[in-house]
Amino acid sequence: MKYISNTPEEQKKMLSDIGVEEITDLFSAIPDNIKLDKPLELPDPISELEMMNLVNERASRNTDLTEADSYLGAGSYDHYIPSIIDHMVLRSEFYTAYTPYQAELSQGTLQAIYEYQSMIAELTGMGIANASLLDGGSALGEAILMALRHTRLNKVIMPKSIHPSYREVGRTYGGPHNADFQEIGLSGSLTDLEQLEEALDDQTAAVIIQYPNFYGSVEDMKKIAAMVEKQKKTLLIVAANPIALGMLTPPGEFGADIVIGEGQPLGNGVNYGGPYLGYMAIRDDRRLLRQMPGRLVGKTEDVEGQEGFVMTMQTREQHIRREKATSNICTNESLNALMATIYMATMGKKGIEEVAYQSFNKTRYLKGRLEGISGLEVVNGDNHFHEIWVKTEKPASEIFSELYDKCILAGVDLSQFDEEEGLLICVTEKKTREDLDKFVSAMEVAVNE
Amino acid sequence: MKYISNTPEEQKKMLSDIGVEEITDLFSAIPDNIKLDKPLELPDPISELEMMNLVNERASRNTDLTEADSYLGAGSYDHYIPSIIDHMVLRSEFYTAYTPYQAELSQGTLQAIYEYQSMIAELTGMGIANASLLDGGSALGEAILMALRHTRLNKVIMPKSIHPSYREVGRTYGGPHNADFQEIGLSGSLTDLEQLEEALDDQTAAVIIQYPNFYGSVEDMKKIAAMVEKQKKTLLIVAANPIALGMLTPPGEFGADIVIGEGQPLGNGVNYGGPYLGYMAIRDDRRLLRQMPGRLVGKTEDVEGQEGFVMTMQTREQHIRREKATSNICTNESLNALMATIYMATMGKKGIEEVAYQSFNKTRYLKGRLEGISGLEVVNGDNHFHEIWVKTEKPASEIFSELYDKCILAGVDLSQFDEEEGLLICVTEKKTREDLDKFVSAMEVAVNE
Amino acid sequence: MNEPLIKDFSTPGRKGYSLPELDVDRVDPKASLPEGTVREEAPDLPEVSEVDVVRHFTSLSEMNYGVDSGIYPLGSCTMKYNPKINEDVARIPGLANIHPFQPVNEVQGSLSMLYDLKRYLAEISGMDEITLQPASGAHGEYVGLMIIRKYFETRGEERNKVIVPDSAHGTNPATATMAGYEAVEIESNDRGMVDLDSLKEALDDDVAALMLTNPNTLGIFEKDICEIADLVHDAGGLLYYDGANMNAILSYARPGDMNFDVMHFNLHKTFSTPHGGGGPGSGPVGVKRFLTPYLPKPFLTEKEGEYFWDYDRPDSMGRVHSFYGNYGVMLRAFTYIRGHGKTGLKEITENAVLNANYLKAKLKDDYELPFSADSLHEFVLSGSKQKEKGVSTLNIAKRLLDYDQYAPTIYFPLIVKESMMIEPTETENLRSLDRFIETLETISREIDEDPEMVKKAPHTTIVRKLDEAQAARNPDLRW
Amino acid sequence: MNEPLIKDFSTPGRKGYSLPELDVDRVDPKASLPEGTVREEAPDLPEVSEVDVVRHFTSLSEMNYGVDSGIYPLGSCTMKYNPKINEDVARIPGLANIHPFQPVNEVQGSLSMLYDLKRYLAEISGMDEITLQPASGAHGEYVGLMIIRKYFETRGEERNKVIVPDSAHGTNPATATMAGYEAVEIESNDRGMVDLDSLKEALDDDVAALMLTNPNTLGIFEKDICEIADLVHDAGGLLYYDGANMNAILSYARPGDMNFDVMHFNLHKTFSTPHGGGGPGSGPVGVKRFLTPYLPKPFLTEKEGEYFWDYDRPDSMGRVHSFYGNYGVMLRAFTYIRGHGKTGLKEITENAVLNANYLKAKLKDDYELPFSADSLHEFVLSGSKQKEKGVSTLNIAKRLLDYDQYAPTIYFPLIVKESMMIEPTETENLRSLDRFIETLETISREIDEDPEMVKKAPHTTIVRKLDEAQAARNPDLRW
Repeated sequence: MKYISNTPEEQKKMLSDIGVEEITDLFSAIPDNIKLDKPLELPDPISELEMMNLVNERASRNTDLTEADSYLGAGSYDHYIPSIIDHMVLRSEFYTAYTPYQAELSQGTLQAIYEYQSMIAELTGMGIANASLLDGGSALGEAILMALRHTRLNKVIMPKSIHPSYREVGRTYGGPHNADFQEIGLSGSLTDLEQLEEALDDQTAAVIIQYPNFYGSVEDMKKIAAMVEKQKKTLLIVAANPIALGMLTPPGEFGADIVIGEGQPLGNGVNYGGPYLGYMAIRDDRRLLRQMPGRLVGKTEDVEGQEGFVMTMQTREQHIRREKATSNICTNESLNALMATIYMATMGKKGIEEVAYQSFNKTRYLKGRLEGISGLEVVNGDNHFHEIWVKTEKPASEIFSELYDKCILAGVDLSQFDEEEGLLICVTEKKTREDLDKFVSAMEVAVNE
Repeated sequence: MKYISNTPEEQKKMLSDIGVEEITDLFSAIPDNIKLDKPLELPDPISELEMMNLVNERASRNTDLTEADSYLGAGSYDHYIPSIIDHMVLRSEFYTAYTPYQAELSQGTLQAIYEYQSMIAELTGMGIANASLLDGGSALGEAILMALRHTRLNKVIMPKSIHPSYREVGRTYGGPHNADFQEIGLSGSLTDLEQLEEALDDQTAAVIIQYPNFYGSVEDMKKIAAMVEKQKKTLLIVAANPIALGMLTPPGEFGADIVIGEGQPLGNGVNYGGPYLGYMAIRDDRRLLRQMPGRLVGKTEDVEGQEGFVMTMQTREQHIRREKATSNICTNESLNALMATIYMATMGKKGIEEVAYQSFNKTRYLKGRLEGISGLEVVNGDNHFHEIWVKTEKPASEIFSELYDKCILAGVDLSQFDEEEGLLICVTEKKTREDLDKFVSAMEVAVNE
Repeated sequence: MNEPLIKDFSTPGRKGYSLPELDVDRVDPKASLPEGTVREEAPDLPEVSEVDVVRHFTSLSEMNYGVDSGIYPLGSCTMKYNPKINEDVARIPGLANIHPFQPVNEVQGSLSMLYDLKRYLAEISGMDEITLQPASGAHGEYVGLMIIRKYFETRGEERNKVIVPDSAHGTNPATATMAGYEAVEIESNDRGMVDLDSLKEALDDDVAALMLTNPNTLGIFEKDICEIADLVHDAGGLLYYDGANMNAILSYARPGDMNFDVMHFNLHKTFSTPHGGGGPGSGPVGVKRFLTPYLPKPFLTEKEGEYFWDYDRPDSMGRVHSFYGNYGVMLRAFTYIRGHGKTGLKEITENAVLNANYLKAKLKDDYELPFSADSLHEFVLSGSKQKEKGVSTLNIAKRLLDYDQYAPTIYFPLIVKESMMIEPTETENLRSLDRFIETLETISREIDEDPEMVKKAPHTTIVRKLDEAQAARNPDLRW
Repeated sequence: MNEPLIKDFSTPGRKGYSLPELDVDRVDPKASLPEGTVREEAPDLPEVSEVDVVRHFTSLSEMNYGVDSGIYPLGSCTMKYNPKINEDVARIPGLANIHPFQPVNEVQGSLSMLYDLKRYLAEISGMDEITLQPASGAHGEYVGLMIIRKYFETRGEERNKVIVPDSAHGTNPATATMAGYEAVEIESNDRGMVDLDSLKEALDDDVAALMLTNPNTLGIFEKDICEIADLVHDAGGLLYYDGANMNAILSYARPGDMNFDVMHFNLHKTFSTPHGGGGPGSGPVGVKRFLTPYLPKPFLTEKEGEYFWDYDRPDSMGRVHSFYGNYGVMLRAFTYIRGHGKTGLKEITENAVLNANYLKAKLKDDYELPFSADSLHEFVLSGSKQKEKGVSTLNIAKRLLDYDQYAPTIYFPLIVKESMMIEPTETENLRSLDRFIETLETISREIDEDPEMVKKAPHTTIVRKLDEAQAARNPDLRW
């Protein structure tokens, strides 16, 4: 494989126009003592045909989700992705473009981002959304830094009901800025609100709530929001699953200051965890906006008064503000945001509601049937969106492996996070009642065997 | 699945603008006695998600060529297809366009066809190529009709060395026009030239030669051309494999009058036999050109003198000439021709030569190794391009099924055509020496078991 | 902004391809092939890089207009939206990557889909049996007439004529000729329908068939179809249905119920498989039971849940394709029909007819409506009023392009002067219909105000009006 | 020719989605969820059809310019051709359709590719260990500095400063801040390289690291790199390599051999994964052996041919991504590197450098070349001469768009006035380079002849110059 146009004759001509003899002459600025004097130890080049054989062989070593019935979720969700998304994303004007520095030749990307911002703002009930961040975890990290800067406080309340990986990322980001993280324990599958109330004080920069939380349950947002509101400076950061917002009240209505989350469920594949996109939305507040990381696209006019779109508020950003920027973020996840945009447009008002309700109802059906199995407990009770936390007497790992023998990926084994035990089981609209019944039968056998 | 925009409210508005009450009122012109009074007996509609599950289940009932090592050819060839072809063809401006009636909005299709015509003409050594026909077989049918019209004679010499299906199509097309088909037998894997010479006379409208022929051998084109040349009126029709023309002398150099063939090997997948494309090229002869079926694209100028492309010589065609047209062909295989165009452009001069030589040399390697197996005869000897005709004492069907157990599709069982026995084995550049060695080992066991 | 020809990017030695190294001996073919059959010099194809190819064809695509670009109101062409999922289905490796000579037991999945498609088409049309072999509409017509030919041949009847109305597509008469028939044209009456008297006059025992589209190319349903059928059948002829306009009647009427004996479908029209800039299409043929023996071979059959190709068809009209027809197109049509199912097809037709009637209602003031009869999925206007002001239908069509919309079919059907045949299809939305109306109204106004400007259209396209006469006079058909 | 917003196509009740019927009971979530958490009204997303969506985004795409449209000479961005096969590989269901929480034994194929990619990157860079977790270049920088932070923390050293040359990308100082460091800028010397005296002055025992790009943003190789490295190391600091310009040195020089301790790669630059209009990227980080313990977790490891994620990394700097980073991007980079192999990478660099030097040789007469030192894959011109005639570099950039070519990076690096940073990459062909040269020469002439026209550029783009000041003053960030 090779994508170079220059032929030897052309190279010769160009070298002569430059005024050197050999291509290697162009590298004379590199001191000899560091110039590489041997070929790289890499395999020999191969052709497209050989490449396809090679990667297909690698793929065959995987078990993919078409080969197993998957109930895995925990931050990466297998929703149906309308066919048109990939067709649109494969338009090379989109995927082979750079960050839209020259707005006049980049109106497609810019308008799509503007639409993305608008729909994310609508979905979350917030005033302003940015053009995307790297993923859900790093979006939480950025939100924490934003809260620290905005409040000039450093206590961050981060309950254990938040995705363990997100908490890790949050701690990494907050670390160099002396964030003081306070973890709040669980009460059943929910955040222990008494503990939360106790921890919350006027030194608190932010309270972070996952919505629905890591264990699949929906926190009592009204109560939490009321607590946070008592502290004037404290920001309420909500990490929301955007699909759940097809059914759940948008965080904006509870007075959230910053809403972030993983945009993957919006039309992006599971893809072994990436590329995904972090989204971030904030209250319509100029002071908060100035602290916001990431690109923003705004609508404006050209010299003839025609509408157009540009990147804006760039004085917040690293390439202008350098060390005083709100973040070092530069590349974000534009193409993934485009996929989310097309998803939101395609599903629309009714579609996103339907996906949410189907996911919820199918989860409810499974929950109901699982509860009939003795030796199995659904910790969530009826408070869930599309994930439930199931505890069994047998270790989850054994159950997982018994169901795997039946080509079922039974859920995420929680023991890997060293905090709780059990399986986190996710059900989306893709499951049929037949799938769920099979799952229940297999689970019955596995639990009681 | 549904692709209708009108909402019930919009329908109401439109009906009122039209001046009727109900949609069904628009169908009042259909007499009641033939108006369908019950729903069609079709399955219920399904969603995209269900559709993908359904078709994937169907696909799983097939054995595809990624699951078996295929040596099948006989008119459908499994060459490597550069990745870029499908990317370009998925540009919806190409694939969702109609026949370029409005040239000014169709310059992309038109220019691509002009390039296709140019490259087909170059490859075949002919003066003029058309914009494509339906497939190889029907291209032969059209060529026969063309020869009948052009010569006003009706004897057509169609040796048995031509693909049996092509001969069937040829007979179908010629039938209503009193074509008198004379089949010429084989001498080894070649056309019996003595028989041919005998049959050829001044009543002969055309001699058809497949190049390489159905059994994989290359006919003595010089000798045949010399014979045909003796008959003033007789046209030489060559059915050439376009990939073979990367190595073989173009038919134009032997004085062919019409060259037709299956364009599939040029960047089109095997696709269970279609859609493929027929190609047709002729001598640069105005009289012949007037008899040519199918679309033609020509270069011209716009009112400002800028170059552009249009469909041309349309007075030959059905929409203008109606019953006096050269053919009824309307839709051809534009998108497949586009794929062939991109293939020819990507492979280029050296690439098409390399594909041809690799196919040839790998076939030669296999042939050499197979000849070492006792009880097996390669009828072609050393005269082959990328197919060889292998005879064994055991019926080919048994050999095929024994190799199929080893995931090898050993070749086309010739007995299905009721003329000859044996296997027609095809080797393209996609095979590795290792594949071929495995094939030989499996064959050794199968032949001698 | 012209894009150069791909050969203009060529430089000796540049490579766009990628192939493995040859891993066997390289021998000289001259040693073993007949003298003179090995070429001395590789064919002079362009030598360009992959980047060159990608940019070139990307650029060409941008010089094209497809259904995804906007309205495509070509009458009788049924340019509806092509669902993307159909493309995905046709590309599933397990469906696409199978060889036509694989034994049937290895391809049961695909055969089941083709068989289902046949059953669907039979139910939709009211015909009894289907062949999927024809690769286009015209190919289907040809197969249909050849079936009729074989039928009469088998019965020992010599019939040499095929009747075609003057409003028919050009393919009808051309097909008749190709199938060895003499095409006899009959006139339409003043309501745009088959004139029964002309038909009666033309009918005799030399007539093999009448070819008819219903609704016809004016979008008008031939109300007298039952009488027409009786007349033809009484004269011993058969009735051929041209399926180009099937989008008008799905779930509302069936050619089989109208007593047609043979018909073809255009999968690339009614069932939304992409036209591809002029193909591939697919033109299955349906017949009544008594014609089954004459269908092309091989014939797809099912026995005890196993599908296979039946070659033992002694009365078959023969074969018209190297393999089984345009399989990839069939997969798309299968997906389309199966996805829409029982209820969806009816909605298609209803909205196609609604959209066409809406356009007609809005446009008939500015442009002459030559036939006032109720029409279904398409209708024909005449530019005669505008022609009187010196602006032809061709000019109007070209002016539409300036507004970034495709033009209707023009100068067809031949029975209407300055005709514009308009078929919006069901997938256009109201916004797009209104824009089309508004544009045609604007053009009508422009013709009053500045006819010269309209006559010089198009103005904003990548090339302006092209000289077709020159192209035909001095054909430049290759570089 | 403006494309409306997608919401402008919305009509209540219109549907673009397709979902199965719910096949279980539908219950009211309000009965079981906390009060007020179930929304009363569905989010007000657009209600449009699939056709609307497809046409809208097709139309938006046509308002964009990508590498497949032509030259994209953004300096430091390495906008090279993105091979289509990389897209195919990343979409193979067996590779794409795997879940991050599948046990490692089910995803050995993918892990083997990631592991191979790590080995390739280590070999290419001369570093010892690699993490693939960072999702972009800036993310990689951040991880790099956090590794350094953790390293010093573990050693009990307090160092609070990071030195950054004034020619560095904005991400460098911003990253330093984000990682809790104070960014200290040092000046370049008159040859465009790090000024050793300034460096010496800035170095003290509070310095944790020096961040450097080599070749730097002027395309100039820092010849004194070994001395620089010694100075920093002698002061107890570490050396960070910004990999943005790796395309200049593949197979010619390695950061590891230059004594850098930590570095990041931009897979979306050097290894041609598509930028996607601003991401996704991927920014793997390489370190010397002694820094391995501080790499992010989980850490991809191999034991006896089995690949797994090691979470037991007590000294790790932590985690910066919810999962393992931008896996899909890694697949593309794997394909690119593996396909090019041993010899291909060298040709990439050679031709990238050749193309850049060719442009420089041709353009330096018309435009000022502020630094004459040898440059590699990119170079910086100044529009100062033109500025004297009243035409700014911004105007020149906009005028380029009128010729359907993208503009270079402008006003960066900051140390050059009216700078234009030009990087053609190896995939441009001579024709395209010559066209770019010719266009810049034409613009230079236009500036002499009609500066006002150039100042008003662009003229032919879909929108003309946009008012950025207004956008920032009155932010309109959503509909």
